[in-house]
Amino acid sequence: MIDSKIYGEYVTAWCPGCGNHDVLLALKDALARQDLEPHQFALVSGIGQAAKIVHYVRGNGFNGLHGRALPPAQALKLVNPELKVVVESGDGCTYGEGGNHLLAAIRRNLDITLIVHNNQIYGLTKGQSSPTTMTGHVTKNNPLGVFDQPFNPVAVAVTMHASFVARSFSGFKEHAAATIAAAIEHKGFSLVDMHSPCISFNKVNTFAWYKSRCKEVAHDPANWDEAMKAAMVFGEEIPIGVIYREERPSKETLLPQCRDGAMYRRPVDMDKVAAHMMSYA
Amino acid sequence: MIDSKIYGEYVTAWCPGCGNHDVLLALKDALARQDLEPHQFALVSGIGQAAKIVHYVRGNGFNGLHGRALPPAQALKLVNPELKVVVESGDGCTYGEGGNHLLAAIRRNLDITLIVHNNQIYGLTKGQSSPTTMTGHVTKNNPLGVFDQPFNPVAVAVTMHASFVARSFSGFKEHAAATIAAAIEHKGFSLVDMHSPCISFNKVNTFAWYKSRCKEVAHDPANWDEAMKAAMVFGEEIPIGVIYREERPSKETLLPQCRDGAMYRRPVDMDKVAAHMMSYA
Amino acid sequence: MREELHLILGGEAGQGLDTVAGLLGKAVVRSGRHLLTVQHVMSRVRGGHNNFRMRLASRPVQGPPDTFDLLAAMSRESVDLHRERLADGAVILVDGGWDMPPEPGLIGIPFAELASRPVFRNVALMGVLGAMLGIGADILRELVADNFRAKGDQIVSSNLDVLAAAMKWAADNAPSLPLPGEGDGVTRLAMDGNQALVLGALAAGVRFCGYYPMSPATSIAEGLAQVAVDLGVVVEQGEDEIAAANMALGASYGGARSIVPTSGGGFALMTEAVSLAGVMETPVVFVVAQRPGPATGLATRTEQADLELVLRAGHGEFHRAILAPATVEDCFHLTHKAFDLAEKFQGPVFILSDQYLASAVQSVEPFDLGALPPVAGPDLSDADPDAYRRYDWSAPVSPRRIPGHGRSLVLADCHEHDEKGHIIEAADIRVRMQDKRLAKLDVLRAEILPPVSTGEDDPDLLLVGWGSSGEVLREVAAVLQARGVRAASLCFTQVWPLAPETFLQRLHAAECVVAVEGNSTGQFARLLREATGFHIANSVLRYDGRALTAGYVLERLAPILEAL
Amino acid sequence: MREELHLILGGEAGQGLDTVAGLLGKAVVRSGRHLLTVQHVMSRVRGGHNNFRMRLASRPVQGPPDTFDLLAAMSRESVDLHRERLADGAVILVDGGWDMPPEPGLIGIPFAELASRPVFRNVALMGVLGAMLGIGADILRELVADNFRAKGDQIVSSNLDVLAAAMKWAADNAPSLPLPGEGDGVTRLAMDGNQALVLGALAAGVRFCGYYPMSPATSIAEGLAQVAVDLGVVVEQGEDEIAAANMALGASYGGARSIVPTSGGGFALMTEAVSLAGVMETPVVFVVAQRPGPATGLATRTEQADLELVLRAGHGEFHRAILAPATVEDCFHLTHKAFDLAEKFQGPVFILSDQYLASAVQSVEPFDLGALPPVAGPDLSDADPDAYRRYDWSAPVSPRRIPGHGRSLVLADCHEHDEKGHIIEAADIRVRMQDKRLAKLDVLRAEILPPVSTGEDDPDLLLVGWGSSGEVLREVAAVLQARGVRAASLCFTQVWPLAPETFLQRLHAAECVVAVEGNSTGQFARLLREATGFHIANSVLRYDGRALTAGYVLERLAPILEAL
Ligand SMILES: Cc1ncc(C[n+]2csc(CCOP(=O)(O)OP(=O)(O)O)c2C)c(N)n1
Ligand SMILES: Cc1ncc(C[n+]2csc(CCOP(=O)(O)OP(=O)(O)O)c2C)c(N)n1
Ligand code: SF4
Ligand code: SF4
Ligand SMILES: [Mg+2]
Ligand SMILES: [Mg+2]
Repeated sequence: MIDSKIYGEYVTAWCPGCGNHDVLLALKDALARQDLEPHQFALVSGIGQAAKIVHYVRGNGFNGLHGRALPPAQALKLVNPELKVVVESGDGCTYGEGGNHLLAAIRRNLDITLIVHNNQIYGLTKGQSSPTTMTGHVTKNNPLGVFDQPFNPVAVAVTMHASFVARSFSGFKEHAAATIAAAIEHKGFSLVDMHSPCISFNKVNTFAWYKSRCKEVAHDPANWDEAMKAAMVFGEEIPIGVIYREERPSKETLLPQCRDGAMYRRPVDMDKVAAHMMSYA
Repeated sequence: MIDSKIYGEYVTAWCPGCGNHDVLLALKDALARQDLEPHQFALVSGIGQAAKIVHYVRGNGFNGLHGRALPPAQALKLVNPELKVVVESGDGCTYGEGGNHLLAAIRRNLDITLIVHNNQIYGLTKGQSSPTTMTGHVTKNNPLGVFDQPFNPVAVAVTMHASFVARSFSGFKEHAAATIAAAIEHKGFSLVDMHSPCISFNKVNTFAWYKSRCKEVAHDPANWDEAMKAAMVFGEEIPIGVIYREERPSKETLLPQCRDGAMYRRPVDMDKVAAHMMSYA
Repeated sequence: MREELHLILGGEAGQGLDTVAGLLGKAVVRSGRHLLTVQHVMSRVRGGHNNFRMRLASRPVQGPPDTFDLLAAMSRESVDLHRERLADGAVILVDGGWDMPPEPGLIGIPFAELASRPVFRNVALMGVLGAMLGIGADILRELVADNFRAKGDQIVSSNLDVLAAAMKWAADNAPSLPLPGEGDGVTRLAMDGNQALVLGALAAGVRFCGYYPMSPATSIAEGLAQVAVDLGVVVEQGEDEIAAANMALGASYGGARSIVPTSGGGFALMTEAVSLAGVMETPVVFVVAQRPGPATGLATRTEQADLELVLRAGHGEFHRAILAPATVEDCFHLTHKAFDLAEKFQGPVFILSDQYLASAVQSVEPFDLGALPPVAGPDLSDADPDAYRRYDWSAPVSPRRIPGHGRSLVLADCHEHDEKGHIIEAADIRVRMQDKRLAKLDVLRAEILPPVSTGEDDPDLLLVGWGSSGEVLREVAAVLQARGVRAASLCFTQVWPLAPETFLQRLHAAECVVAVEGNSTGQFARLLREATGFHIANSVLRYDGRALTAGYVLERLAPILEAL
Repeated sequence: MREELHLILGGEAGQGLDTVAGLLGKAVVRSGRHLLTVQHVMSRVRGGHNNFRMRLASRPVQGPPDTFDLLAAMSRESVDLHRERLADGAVILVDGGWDMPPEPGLIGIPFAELASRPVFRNVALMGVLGAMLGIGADILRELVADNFRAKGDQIVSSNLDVLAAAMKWAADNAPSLPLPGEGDGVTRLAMDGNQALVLGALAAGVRFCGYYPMSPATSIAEGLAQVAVDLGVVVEQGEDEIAAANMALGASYGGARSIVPTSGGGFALMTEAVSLAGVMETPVVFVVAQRPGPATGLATRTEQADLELVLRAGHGEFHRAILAPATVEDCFHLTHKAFDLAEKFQGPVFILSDQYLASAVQSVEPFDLGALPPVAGPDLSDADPDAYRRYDWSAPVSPRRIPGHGRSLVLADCHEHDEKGHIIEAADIRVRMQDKRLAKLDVLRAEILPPVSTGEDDPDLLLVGWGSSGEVLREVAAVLQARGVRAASLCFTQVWPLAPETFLQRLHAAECVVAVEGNSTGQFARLLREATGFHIANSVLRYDGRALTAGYVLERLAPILEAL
């Protein structure tokens, strides 16, 4: 196992006590467990507090637009299947602005890992409700409390037969690191819904709130029915761990043109271009 | 029951034999069963063959952008809860470009009805794969067949506790009309995933293909577990009918400012504006 | 006695400086003085370095201040960061507990004594500053009490105790820096641009706000959300900006006056919806509160670089109006006007603001709500419903009826369409419908706001600006005039469409014209050339994320002035 | 003998007219003649009315034809719709089974006899036309056989039988309309603009295509998809256009040359991603195949109204290049060049095409692939990896390394950032980084394509156009010259940035300048004024969804010519 110091130490812009610090540690730990050197992976993120993580890990990085972390990450994997690609962003970024990309990414099933720092709030913009904010939660933009039903990403992912679905809590450091490591190790699209408290703007879903609720699941993650049952639970109890896992080939292994490694190294085959051209004669 | 002739007869731009003709008939039938006069409802759509339906029904209509039927429809309902709002569009429009809006609309739960003409293909643009195109289906843009897993909108909607979820088939005219009528009657967000064959570009999911597979469900739609079971089935058998139903207040009934009817009639209360202004003194 | 006093409060995010600046500003205004507070904050919630710059005066103030008479530093970093901005003899307030070499003007506040817990520090600072400025104790007490009321009597009284102790300490130990002037007893409001904009929207009868949070526009939606029930507004957070904009169009179709506040990156996503508003002929007001790009850029800073984006957003061709407020008052009035314009010509109207103006708190007199012009509304008749045609082309603007109001059927369409709103492909109908839409320009033309000018008609130096740079230009022109330069200013609060007949002569009559803009390429000057052919060869541009100030402009004008 | 022959084939969608036009076009080209086929189709799959207009000639052809020597009508409506476009003595082919009064030139094809089933009708029509044109039977047979090969021998032989019978019938019953000229034996290709564009991309080494279907751009992605495995391209359909554009940036970050084909409405959704390409300094080629807006507009028609959108898309300020092909050949060459430019200056390059050009089939000589200039690539060194800085500002363009290639770490960022790519908020770094990005304009300037001109340097009439209007302008100028008018043309295939030194003098030297554009407001003329101050007062605009033709332009020039 690599020493996780290799991933650097950066001054962060996060609040002291923010769950993101723990997720960062867990990520570095997981990368180290996977023996990934900084040049062997790329971290891709969107915008939000969580998304700043790209700036706090020595490695390749692509810090893209709010909500748009998954599309570049998937394309990157397609054009260079040799690179480990890890996507990391917030609940607003991933389940709000980026909701459509999540659905598509699950369906595409590329071998990438998505870690969502789910603090059930928009942190960077100072406390608006996110898709995972609970009904009744009073926020600056919802003075009467949120009316909409919260989004359960784990349940939707299991329903869609995402190939790896896990839930974790940043406060359980070993759990968080192990879960991320398992997700990275898994071949196929893996989602880690990582609850990570925002101490500044979410006074409901606090560290203590999660801590008292999160309980490791016991079922076989290959069992879809059991997985679905656990996935639907979120509230007084929050099942954590690998909820669902399904082994199947990831898309970049199925596409013939992706089998020769990184595309940027491939020279233009002018004879084939010429042959294609002459098909119009 | 109103005579459905009131909704007019228009020359359509659809191919003869297209399932959309049947959906149109079913819609008119359902509107008539609900005794809705043309000025009492608004049809809202996006872009695609299905979406043209707005032009073939006498009534209020809003034909918006590809993928963007749900946002204007929801806002329309919020600012005028007295109007019946029916949204209609294709699978590409609703589950592809508009996927994020579907998730949000389910969570918002306004009293509107969404009818998706699901032909499992992009019809208007001539045959590209849609999110519901089955794996392996060879299309113009997927010469090796589709690799991605198809989206199961019914299952995702049930998972998210959408308040009314149904599946139907345009070829079963009475079923289609009755299902749409039930959806419109239901108070809350209702989704009808209406399979409607594209005879020009989908040679896999044909009229006969659906006909031999679609079977009415028998379970109690209030039972979530049963509903989920039925929702997950799609292939050799296709359960149709009301898959899931849950009674709960729709958002526009919960928002105090929506309780006084249409907003456009509301005069500006300058005294209150003045009071707000003076709070800055 | 001095006419102005400039304060700068610096420290970390999360220390509550925003509260101090806000309450102190209110106190200043309640003391009958004029105020401008400018916010400089980082994109973070704790730590880093933020500062608030306050200009207090006995007469209306203009742009942001350049030098300061007092620095209140809540973090050590702050002292070094702002030292160079201090005027001679300035006071520097620091934490008495810091180990700092003494220097003239440096005063240590004994926070450890005055504030038993760190949360009390900001009230302690407020007490010290209030006392130094000579603000009445009753004013300060009331503000503090109001601020903490929701947290309970216990908290209120502890804070009042801190306030009293701090004021007492300051009276005994800190120099006096009395507020300029006497206080004129006039009731004024202390509000920022976004608050004024919200007020303008409310006065115009806004009924729907579709948004997705994005600085510096978020506070518009949040401001509306706070009064939504009371004033009858639906404020709906979209799942994304695309939803927000398309929602607004649906709401407007339903007859509700609709607003969409966002910033450049969010607005970029609304581009397609802008085009929809154009072809559907649906009124909608977009607010684009600019911040520096490209992409995420500097999220909490200011810039004026989205003019061209806003002007050209949307595929295909259709008209729009773009209003660019220069002051907090403009934010109120132009927003009110935007709703009227949008309905009158049935299309998208834009308010182009920026982070500086959105968050700049200014003292303004209460608006005369009774004197506001009426705001146009849809056609609420239902005459001859069967004959109703949404896109009746007998005039450029067709009667806009509302679905569900009467028996008229309203079909709004995104394709090229006929008068009824049905899809067509015929060349002649297309041309006629496009001509009809283009002819609506006349409606906009009839209401163009001419630029605001100061100075002589044939100045040696004419400063041209738009939007929030307006106040600075006026101030610079005044300073130069005082120095004997024949300087003048021309500030556009409507940047599209333009009415060259209202300003072209002034451009030609000036010896030297300089464009002053908060961007790096001179977008407005380019637009002026396109619209008039007039080429402004000189410019002063700022694009470091900070607001233009008189000092910044004057410094860069120096070589131009020398060459005059 | 005539130099040109113009055919129009009209009928319903779904009748296979596109196949007839395609195969016949190929046959014409294989017969050594020149070809231009223009597609006019409705936004529907069956029914309605479509038509294909073919210009066949013994020398290279220019814009679309205005009048026709033959109409083949597969639906009755077609006869009435196109009658007014027919030249004197034109032949009208109809279904012999229709009950129509006889008239000179009207010939009924006995489809009921020749085509036992409706599906055979298009091959029957092809046989009739082929015979009338005097095209060799072997050419026709081979094309038909190739076309149906995939459907099996049975189908091939039935179709060949139909073909033979139809040719025989025509030889006996239809007039001869021989192809112009002799046939020069030169091998040419029959391809449309999108096919040429795909070829240009392949020749440049495209490796990734992100798209979401939208007419008229879809065939670019579909064309790439067909050869994707063979030529090593990942062609990924996005869930929406936002995904498509952001994917392309991710792929480009990964070192893959990336293309994003779309149309105006789809492109509108990519606006934010364009800005991301700007700040990330990531090469990417966007193709915007224009169609009439606003919004959905006329989905299958043509227009040139998205120039300003493409030029200003994206918040904040950064540079871009916009290439606007005038011909099918340009589609090839400019696409190839676009990839080179994008990499050289590290940012977004646009190809602004339109429905007319995208689907216009032209005869072109095979491109000399060996003679193509090299296409710039990323920095594939890995020297001193620890010192590597993605945004090294020692020069405007920094070395772009690829993640995973060696040990250099590559950080691409959407905020304002330092040389390493890390977020910053400091004013000085911001300014320096923005200056660095703006300085990249020089890289683009060094490669600007000057406009293509015809005619004298000081003409009485100078026609100015851009993109697909180019060929028409050249044709109009030639027609006028033949009439004795001192006419000239100036056609821009690069519309941004502009190099006034390459054309401004021509504008000034002309007696009268007329802008010819396929839009309703004269966007390019406006842009020219902004960039040069030169005001083009006259214009010929077309915005009915149909392509500009020489006839259309000449008609509207008449009053201007009279005033000359
Ligand atoms: C297109 C766009 N819309 C909105 C924003 C403003 N914005 C930045 S971060 C954010 C929300 C962040 O919430 P989340 O993703 O949950 O991350 P957190 O800060 O909570 O970690 C928003 C709305 C943006 N940068 N871009
Ligand atoms: C923003 C945007 N992207 C793409 C298109 C092109 N487009 C029109 S319809 C369509 C797909 C339609 O498929 P679906 O929604 O399934 O409807 P169907 O035609 O099958 O009924 C697409 C991609 C568009 N009009 N707008
Ligand atoms: S605001 Fe919340 S999410 Fe952001 S850094 Fe602070 S605690 Fe963390
Ligand atoms: S193409 Fe398909 S969906 Fe469209 S009208 Fe024809 S059959 Fe219906
Ligand atoms: Mg969050
Ligand atoms: Mg479909």
